[in-house]
Amino acid sequence: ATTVTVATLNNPDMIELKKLAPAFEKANPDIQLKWVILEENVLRQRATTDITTNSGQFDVVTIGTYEAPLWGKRGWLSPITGLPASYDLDDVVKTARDGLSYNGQLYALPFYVESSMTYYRKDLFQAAGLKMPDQPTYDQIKQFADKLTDKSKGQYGICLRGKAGWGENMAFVSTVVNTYGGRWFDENWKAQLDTPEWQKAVGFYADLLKTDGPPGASSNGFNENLTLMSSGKCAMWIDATVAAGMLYNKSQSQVADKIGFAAAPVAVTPKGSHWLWSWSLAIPKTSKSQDAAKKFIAWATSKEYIEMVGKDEGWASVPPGTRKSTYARPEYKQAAPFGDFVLKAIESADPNDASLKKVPYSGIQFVGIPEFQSFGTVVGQSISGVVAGQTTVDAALKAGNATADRAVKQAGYQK
Amino acid sequence: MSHPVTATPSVPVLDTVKRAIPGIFAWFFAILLFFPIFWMTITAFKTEQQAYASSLFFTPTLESFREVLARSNYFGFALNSVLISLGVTVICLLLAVPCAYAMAFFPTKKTQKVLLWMLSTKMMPSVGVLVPIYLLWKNTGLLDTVTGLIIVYTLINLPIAVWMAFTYFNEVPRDILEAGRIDGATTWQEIIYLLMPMSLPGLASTGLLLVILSWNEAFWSINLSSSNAAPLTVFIASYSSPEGLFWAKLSAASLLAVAPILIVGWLSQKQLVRGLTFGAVK
Amino acid sequence: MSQLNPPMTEHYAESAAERDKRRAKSVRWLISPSTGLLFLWMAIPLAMTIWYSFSRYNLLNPDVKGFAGLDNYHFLATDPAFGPSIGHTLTLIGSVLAITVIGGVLLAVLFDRKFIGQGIARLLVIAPFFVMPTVSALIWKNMILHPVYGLIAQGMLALGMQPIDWFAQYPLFAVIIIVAWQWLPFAFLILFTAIQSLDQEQKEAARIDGAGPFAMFFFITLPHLKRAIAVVVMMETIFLLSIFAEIYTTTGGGPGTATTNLSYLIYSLGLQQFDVGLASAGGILAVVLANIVAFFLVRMLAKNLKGEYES
Amino acid sequence: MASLTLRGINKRYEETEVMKNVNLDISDGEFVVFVGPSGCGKSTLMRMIAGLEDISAGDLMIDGTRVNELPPAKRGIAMVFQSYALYPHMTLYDNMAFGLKLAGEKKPAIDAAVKNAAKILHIDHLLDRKPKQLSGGQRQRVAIGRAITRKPKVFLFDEPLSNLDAALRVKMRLEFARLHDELKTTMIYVTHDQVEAMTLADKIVVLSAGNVEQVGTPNQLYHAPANKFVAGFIGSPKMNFLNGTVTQVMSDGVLVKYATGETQLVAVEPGPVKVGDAVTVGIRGEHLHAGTAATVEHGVSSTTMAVESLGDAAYLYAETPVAPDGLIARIPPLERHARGETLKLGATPEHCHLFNAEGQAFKRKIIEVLSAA
Amino acid sequence: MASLTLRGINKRYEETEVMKNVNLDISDGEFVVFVGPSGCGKSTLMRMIAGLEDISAGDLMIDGTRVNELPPAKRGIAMVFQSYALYPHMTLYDNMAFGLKLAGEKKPAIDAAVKNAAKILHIDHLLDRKPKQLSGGQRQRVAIGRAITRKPKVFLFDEPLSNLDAALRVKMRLEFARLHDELKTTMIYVTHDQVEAMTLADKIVVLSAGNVEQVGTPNQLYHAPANKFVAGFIGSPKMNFLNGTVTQVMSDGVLVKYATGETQLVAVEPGPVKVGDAVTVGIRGEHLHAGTAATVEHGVSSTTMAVESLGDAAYLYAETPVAPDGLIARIPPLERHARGETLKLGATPEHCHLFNAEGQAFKRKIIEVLSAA
Ligand SMILES: Nc1ncnc2c1ncn2[C@@H]1O[C@H](COP(=O)(O)OP(=O)(O)OP(=O)(O)O)[C@@H](O)[C@H]1O
Ligand SMILES: Nc1ncnc2c1ncn2[C@@H]1O[C@H](COP(=O)(O)OP(=O)(O)OP(=O)(O)O)[C@@H](O)[C@H]1O
Ligand SMILES: [Mg+2]
Ligand SMILES: [Mg+2]
Repeated sequence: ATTVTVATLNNPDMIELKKLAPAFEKANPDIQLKWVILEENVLRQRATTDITTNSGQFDVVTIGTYEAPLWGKRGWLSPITGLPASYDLDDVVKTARDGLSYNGQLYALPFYVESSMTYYRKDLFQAAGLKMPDQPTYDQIKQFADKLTDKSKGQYGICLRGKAGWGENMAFVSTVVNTYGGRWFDENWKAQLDTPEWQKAVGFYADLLKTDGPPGASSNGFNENLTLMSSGKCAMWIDATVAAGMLYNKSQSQVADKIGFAAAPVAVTPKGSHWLWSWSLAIPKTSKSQDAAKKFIAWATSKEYIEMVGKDEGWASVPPGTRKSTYARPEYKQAAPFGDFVLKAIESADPNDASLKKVPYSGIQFVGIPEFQSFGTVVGQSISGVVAGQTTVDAALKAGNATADRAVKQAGYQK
Repeated sequence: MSHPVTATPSVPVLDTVKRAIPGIFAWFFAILLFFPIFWMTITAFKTEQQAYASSLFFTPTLESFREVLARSNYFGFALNSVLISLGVTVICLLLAVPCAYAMAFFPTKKTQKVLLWMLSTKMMPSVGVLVPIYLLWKNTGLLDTVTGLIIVYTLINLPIAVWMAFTYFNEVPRDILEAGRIDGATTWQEIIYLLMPMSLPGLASTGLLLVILSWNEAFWSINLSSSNAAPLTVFIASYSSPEGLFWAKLSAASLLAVAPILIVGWLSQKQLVRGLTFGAVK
Repeated sequence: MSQLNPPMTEHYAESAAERDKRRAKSVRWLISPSTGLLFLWMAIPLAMTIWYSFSRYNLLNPDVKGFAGLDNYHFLATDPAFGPSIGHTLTLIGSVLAITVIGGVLLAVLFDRKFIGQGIARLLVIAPFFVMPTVSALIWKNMILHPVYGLIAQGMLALGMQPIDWFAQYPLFAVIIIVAWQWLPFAFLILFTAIQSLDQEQKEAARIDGAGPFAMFFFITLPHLKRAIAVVVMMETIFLLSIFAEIYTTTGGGPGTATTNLSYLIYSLGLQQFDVGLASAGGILAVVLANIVAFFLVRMLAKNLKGEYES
Repeated sequence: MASLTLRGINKRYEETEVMKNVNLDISDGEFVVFVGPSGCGKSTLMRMIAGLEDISAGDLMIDGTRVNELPPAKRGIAMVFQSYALYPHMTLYDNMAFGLKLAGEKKPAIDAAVKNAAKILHIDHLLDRKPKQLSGGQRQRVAIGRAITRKPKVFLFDEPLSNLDAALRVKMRLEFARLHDELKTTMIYVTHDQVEAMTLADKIVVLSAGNVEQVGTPNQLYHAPANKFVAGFIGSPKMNFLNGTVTQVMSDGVLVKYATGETQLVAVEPGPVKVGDAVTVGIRGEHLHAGTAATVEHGVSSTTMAVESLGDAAYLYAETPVAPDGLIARIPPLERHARGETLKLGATPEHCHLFNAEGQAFKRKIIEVLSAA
Repeated sequence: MASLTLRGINKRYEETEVMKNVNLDISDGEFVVFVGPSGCGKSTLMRMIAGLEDISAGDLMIDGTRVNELPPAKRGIAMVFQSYALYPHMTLYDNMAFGLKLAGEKKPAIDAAVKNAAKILHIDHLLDRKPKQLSGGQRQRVAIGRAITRKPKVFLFDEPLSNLDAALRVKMRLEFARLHDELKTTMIYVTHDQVEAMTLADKIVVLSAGNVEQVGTPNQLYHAPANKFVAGFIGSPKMNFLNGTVTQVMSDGVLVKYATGETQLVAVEPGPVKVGDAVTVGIRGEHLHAGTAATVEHGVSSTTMAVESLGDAAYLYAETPVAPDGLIARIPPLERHARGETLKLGATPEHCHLFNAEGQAFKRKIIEVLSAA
C-alpha cells in the first residue's frame, strides 16, 4: 500500500480530519495515512526544513496563505492540476484560491479559510446599555472597552493578540495599521514603520490593551484569547472568523448563547481592516506518493468531507470559508448564524489591495516575501514589549523599522 | 534535687516540638516542589470546565484521557520513547565503560584534558548545528528513524556517561583487578566479570540518568523525527497550544508522557540517591 | 574506606602507567571509540557550521548564496538583542545556580535528619527532575503563573490583590523559577548524597567543641559540601548554557527580548527565518561563549576536581 | 580535673538494653581504661559521659553535680575519636582553635592555648598544614591537641590508637603516659587492646555485654581476676583453661583431677568448694612448664602442635582434650619440640587460678602480695 | 612447587631506583619472608615476581626458566593481597573458582579443587556466602583458598594479616604455618611485623631502601644480625644501642668504654678492631639487667623514665646520654622503680652485640651454637 504522511497542526478542524480519515482509507484500501500532528510553530519549522532540503518526509503538508505562493514559486510544491469535475473547483471561494496561487497556478487546496471580525458579549453590552454597530470604528471599540472593564471582577473590556509572532500579534497589528492608513513598505521597499500612521496605530493598540486588556496580554495569542473569551472574561475580541464556530459551540464555550458579532473595526480606511488566511493542504515536490496524496487532499477539501463533518460534529463545526456551497446549505445557515457574515468578510479581503497607499507586495496581515517571517517576528517582539510596558512605542518602532529595512536590503529587494 | 523535677516534664515536650521543626519544613518544601505535578495530575482528571475552576473538589473523569488516546497513537510514541531510551542507555554504556576503564586505570597526563574536552562537547548549542546534522541525517537516511535518534542522543550523553563511569571506577580497588589478572583474566574479562559487576550501583544510576535525559530530550526528537520514530516529546508537542479549552487534555497528555519515567525514577530513586555523585562524595 | 588510605590509591594511580606499560598500551585503544565518535560528532558539524557561517545560505531563498565573509557575524553582533541575550544567558545561569545550590543545600540539610515520611517526602522533592522540560514549562505557564487562571493569580485575587502578570512584568524571573524548579532536585540529589557522607564523628567532635546548629552548618557541613557544590555548578552550567525549550514554550523570548538567551536568539534569527548562515554564525559564537564559561568554570573548579583526574 | 561518679547508669536502644546498671567512681586525676570485647558497650558508656548519647536512667555526676542534661560542650570534657575526626578543611591551627573560637575566646588567648598544646605534642612546625598532609601518628596528635586546648576537666579517648600500626602504637602509648603525667587530668580511655590497658591504666574497667565485670589496677586484674572472663581477657597469650573436677580439698589448696586422670594442685582458698565440683584451672602461658611425666609432677599430657620462636622466647602450642581451646606455653627461646611430640604441661600450685562452674574465681593464696603492691 | 632465582633485579620508576641489584635464591618448598620498614620495596619486589610490575633489569627465573616477560597468569604463581581483593559480587565458591574457569577447566575439576581448598581452610560451610557476609579472618581464608585452587608453584602473600586484629593475627599466623606444612609449596610472604617473620619463616630476607640487608633463618637474624639495621629491626622491643669506644682488645672479647666512663665487656671476635675505634654496643631488652653500681659490673647509669607492666613482665624505660634512643629493659613483673630513679643497666658479655662505625656486626662468640641449631 502507498503510505501518505500528513503533517498538520493541532487545531480542532485538523483533529477532526484525522478522526474522519479512516473513511478515506476504507474507500482507498491501497492508501495508508500517517499523521504528524504538531503545534503551529513547530509544524512550520518542520515543514519548511523538510521541503527546503528536499528531504521528502511528508507527502501532504499543511501550510498557509503566506507560504503557498512563495513555495509554489520556488517549485517546492506540486501544482494542483487535473482535479476531477466532481471536485467542483469553482465552488471554492475565489479569494482563497487566489491566495494559494502563484502566477495563476494553484498550489494548495484550502482546508478552511478565515478572515477577522469582532466578537462581543451581548449580555454585557445590554447591561451597560451599549450597542455594537455592524461596522464599528476603533474609537468606538475603545469607548466600549473602557466602559466594560472591571478588573476587580476579572472582567476585561477587550482581548487582543499580544503574543509576539508574525502570525500572532503582527497579524492583528497589521490590520490595524492598514486601516489607519499605514503600510510595511513603500513602493521602493523602504520600511515605513516610523511613520505617524504606525505610531498612531500601535500606540492606540498598546494603550487599548494596557488599559482594558487582561493581564498577561503580551503573551496571549489566538488560543489564549479564545480561552478567555469562552470562559467569559472578555467583553470584546477581535480575531479570526473560525473562532465563531467554537464560541457558538455549547460544549466548548460558557458564553455560547451570549455572543454577538460585527465586522472588524475600521479607522481611516476600510482597506485591509480584516485579514485573509487559510490553512491549506499542499503536496511537496519531493513526495513519492503524489497521486495518493492528491487523492487525499481532494477528499479532505471536498463537499463530501464537509458533509461528513456536519453529520459527525454538527454543522456549526464544519471547516468554514472554503466553499460557497456550504454557505448555501440550510443546515449550515441554521447552525451558523454568522455564516453569511464570514463569507462576506472573506470575499472582501483582497491581499492585493490591502492598503491605502501603494505597496510592492501582496498580503494583508503579512508581507508576501520569505524574509517576513523573521523581521515580522522581531517587530512583533518589540511591540509585545510595548504592551508589556518594557519599551515605548517610539523605540519599538524605530528598532522595528531598522530591522525591516535591513532585512529587505540584505535580500536585495531594495535597490 | 527538686528543681529539675519541675522542669523535667516541659523539656521533652519542647524537645519533641524542636525536633519536629526540620521535618515540618522538609515536608513543606517537598509539597511545594511537588505541587505543580500534583496539580497537573488532578487537572488531568477534571473536565475542561472544571480545569479552570482551580478547585480541589470535583468528580474525577477519564474523559480527557479518552480523548487524548483517541486522538493520537500514544502507545506508538511511548514505544519509541522506550526503544530510544533503552537503546541510548545500552550503547552509551557499551562505549563509556571501556573508555572510562582505560581512563581510570591507565591514566596519562592527558586524561584530565580529554575528559574536560568530552564534557565541553556537551556545551555545543543544538540550535546552531541543527541544519548540518539535519542534512547529514537526510543524506544517510537516518531521518525519522529510531536509529538516527539513538545516535544523536548517544553522542550528546556520552560525555556524561563516561564521566560518571570514570568516577565510579576510580573507587574500585586496584587490588581486585590485579587479583583478576593473576587469575588469568584478559582485559575484557576483567571489565565484564569484575569491574562491571562491582560498579553495578554506579552504572545503574548512570543508566538511569541516561534514560531520563533521553526520555526528556525535546529538541532533536522534534526536528529529526516525524511519524515513524517520534517519541513522547513529539506527542506533547501536538498539545502544547491547541485551540480552545485544553488544560485538562494538556494535563492528561502530559501525565501520560511523564508518568512512565516518573514511576521508573521513583522506583529507582534509592539507586539515584546513592549513585548520582559524579565523584563529589569521597 | 578511601578516607583511610588516600595515599594508597593516589600512589597507585600515579604508578599505573609505568607499572603496566604493555597492558596500558593495549588498553589505550579502548578510549578511541568514544573519543573518536565524539570527535566526529564535534568536528563534522562544527566544520560544516564554520563553513556555513561564512556563507550566504538561506533555506527559503536559494537565490542568495555565495561567500559572505564576516557578514553573518556582523549582522548577529549588531543585532540589538545580541548583547542582552548574552546578559540573559549569564543571568539565567547565575540565578538558577544560586537558587538550586542554596535551595539544594537547605533541602539536603533538612533531609539529613530523620523525620516521619522522609522517604515519601524525598520522592516528592525529586519528582520535578523527571518531568520533560516542555511539560514543566506548560504546567507552570498555564496552571501556576497564568495571570488569570493561574493558581498564584487566583490566590492573590482571593486575598484582594491585583494578580501579577509574571511573564510580562518579570519574564526572566518567571523563566528562572521554572528552570530552577526543574534543576533543584538534581542539586538536591547530589548534595544529599554528599551530606550523608559527612563523618558522624566529625559532627560529634564539633558538638563537643561547642558548635550550635549554625556553627555546625557554616564550619562543618558547608565546607564538606564544597566539592559537591562544585560538581553541581559544573553540571548545571553545562546544561543551562543551552536552555531552550522552557523559553520557547513560555515566553518565546519575549516580551521584547526580555527572555532571549543566546540559544533562543540563534533560534529566532536563524531557524525561524531559515537563515543557515546566520544560525551557524550564532552557533559558533555560542561555542565560543561556552568555552569561555567552561574555561572559567574549570579554573574555578580545578582545585575541587583535581583528585579525580590527577594522573 | 574532676572526679566522675556513675550511679545506676542504664542505656537502652528501644528494646535492647546495652548498658546495665553501671556504677563507677573515678577520682580526680585518675587514668581509667575501659576494656572489653567488641560491642560490649565501651563506646556507648564513654559517649554517655561525653553527652553525645542520652542516658536512659541513672545519674552521671561530674565533681558531684548531676550533668545528665548538660550539652557536651558544657561538661568540661574533651574527646578524641578513633577516626580522629579532624576537620579536613581546616589547618591544624584552626582545628585546634575551633572550640575556643566558638567559645568566644580572644585571639591572643586562643593563640597561646594552641601554641602550648602544639608544643606539648611536638607538632608546632606543622600548624599550617591540613590533616591530609599528615601521617597517621601526626593526625592522632592533632586530635589530642584539639582536646588539650579546651583545657578540659576530663579527657575521653575512644580507641585512639587502633588505626595506627604496631610500632607507632607503642610510641603513642608512651606519649599518653607522658601526657597524663604532665597534665594530671582525669582521663578515660577506651580500647580493646589489653596491652594498652595494662600499660596505661591506673584503674581498668572490664566490661562485657553492658556489665562491669571487674574494676581494679592492672596488676589486680592480671593476678587476681575476679572471674574467668577477666582472666581470659587480660594477658597475652590468653590464659590457658583446663577443665577438671575437685578430688581433694586441703588447707593449702585444692587438688583438681583432669579427665586424663592426671592432677593439678592449685593454691587457692577453698571456700565452700566440695569434692566432685566441676572447676576450671587457669594457668598463664609463662607459668606452664613443659616436661615429661618424670620431670613435671602436676600437669596434663598434651600433643605438641607447633613451636613459634620469637627470638627472646618461644611459644609452644599443644592440644589436649582437657583444654578445649588448646594450650600455649612460653618456653625458652632455643628449646625445640617436634610436632606430635607428647609433653606433660603443668604449673606450680601458686601460679594456678581456679574458677568454679559459674566462672567465679577462688581467692588465690598469693593475693596478699598484690594488695600490698 | 618451584625454586626461584633473582639475578641482579633492578627496578626504577622514571628517575628513582627503588630496587637495587637484588640477588636471591629461594629453594623449592621454602617459606621465605620479606621484611623491612615501610617503603623499602617489599611489595615492589613481590609484585615483580608476580608479574604485576615490569622488571627494569635483571633476570627472574622460576625453576630455571626466565619468566621476565610472562604474564602473571602463566607464571604458576598465586597471590594473596593485603586487602584480600576478593571479588565482592561473587560467592566464595565463585571467588575460588574464577581462575580455573578462566583457564577453561572442566566443571568437575573445578568443583573438586574448590571443595578441597575449602576443606583445608575450614570454610566448606560458607561457600554460598558473599565476602561481605564474612568476618575478617574468614575473608582472609577465602583469599588464601583462591590462591590454593590454582595449585600454584609459588604462593605470594603481601601483608596478608595486617588488616586483622591482634588475636586473629595470632590464629591466622598458626594457620599459615600449618598450611605450609601441609602443602609444602614455595611461599613468599611480605610483612613488616617481625613477629610474623620470626615465627613463620624458613628464611627471612631483610630489605632496606631497595637493598637486601641480610638473608638467613630467624635465629640467625636474631642472634647474629649482620649489621645494626637488622639488629634493630628484628626483635621487640628494639635492641638497645649504646655508643662507646674500644679501650681494650682481648682474646675473649672487647672492652668498650662509654662517655660516662663506665664500661661494657663484649664477647666478640675482635678482628681488625683497634683501641680508640668508635663502636656501638647492642643489647636486647631481655638481657639488660637493672641494678646498682654494686650489683652490676658492666653497664651504664641511667635515669628511669617509666615502667610499663604487662602482667607477665614489665618494661623499664630509661635514659642515658650514651644511648640516644633510650634504653628498654625487660624486668620481672612486680619490680617497681620510681620515675627519676638512677639505675645501672648492663648485660653479660655473651649477650652483647658489637657494631663498628659502619654498622657492621662483629662475630659473636656464641655463634657456633646457632650454626648448629
Ligand atoms: N609508581 C611509583 N612511582 C614512583 N615510586 C614508586 C611507585 N610505586 C612505588 N614507589 C616507591 O617504591 C618504594 C617501594 O615501595 P613498596 O610499595 O614496594 O614498599 P613496601 O616495602 O611494600 O612498603 P609498605 O610496607 O608500606 O607496603 C617506595 O619508596 C615507593 O615510594
Ligand atoms: N543506635 C543503636 N541502636 C541499637 N543498638 C546500638 C546502637 N548503637 C550501639 N548499639 C549496640 O550497643 C552495643 C554497644 O556498642 P558500643 O559501640 O558501645 O560497643 P563497643 O564496646 O564500643 O565496641 P567496639 O569495640 O566494636 O567499638 C552493641 O551491641 C551495639 O550493637
Ligand atoms: Mg567502640
Ligand atoms: Mg607494601
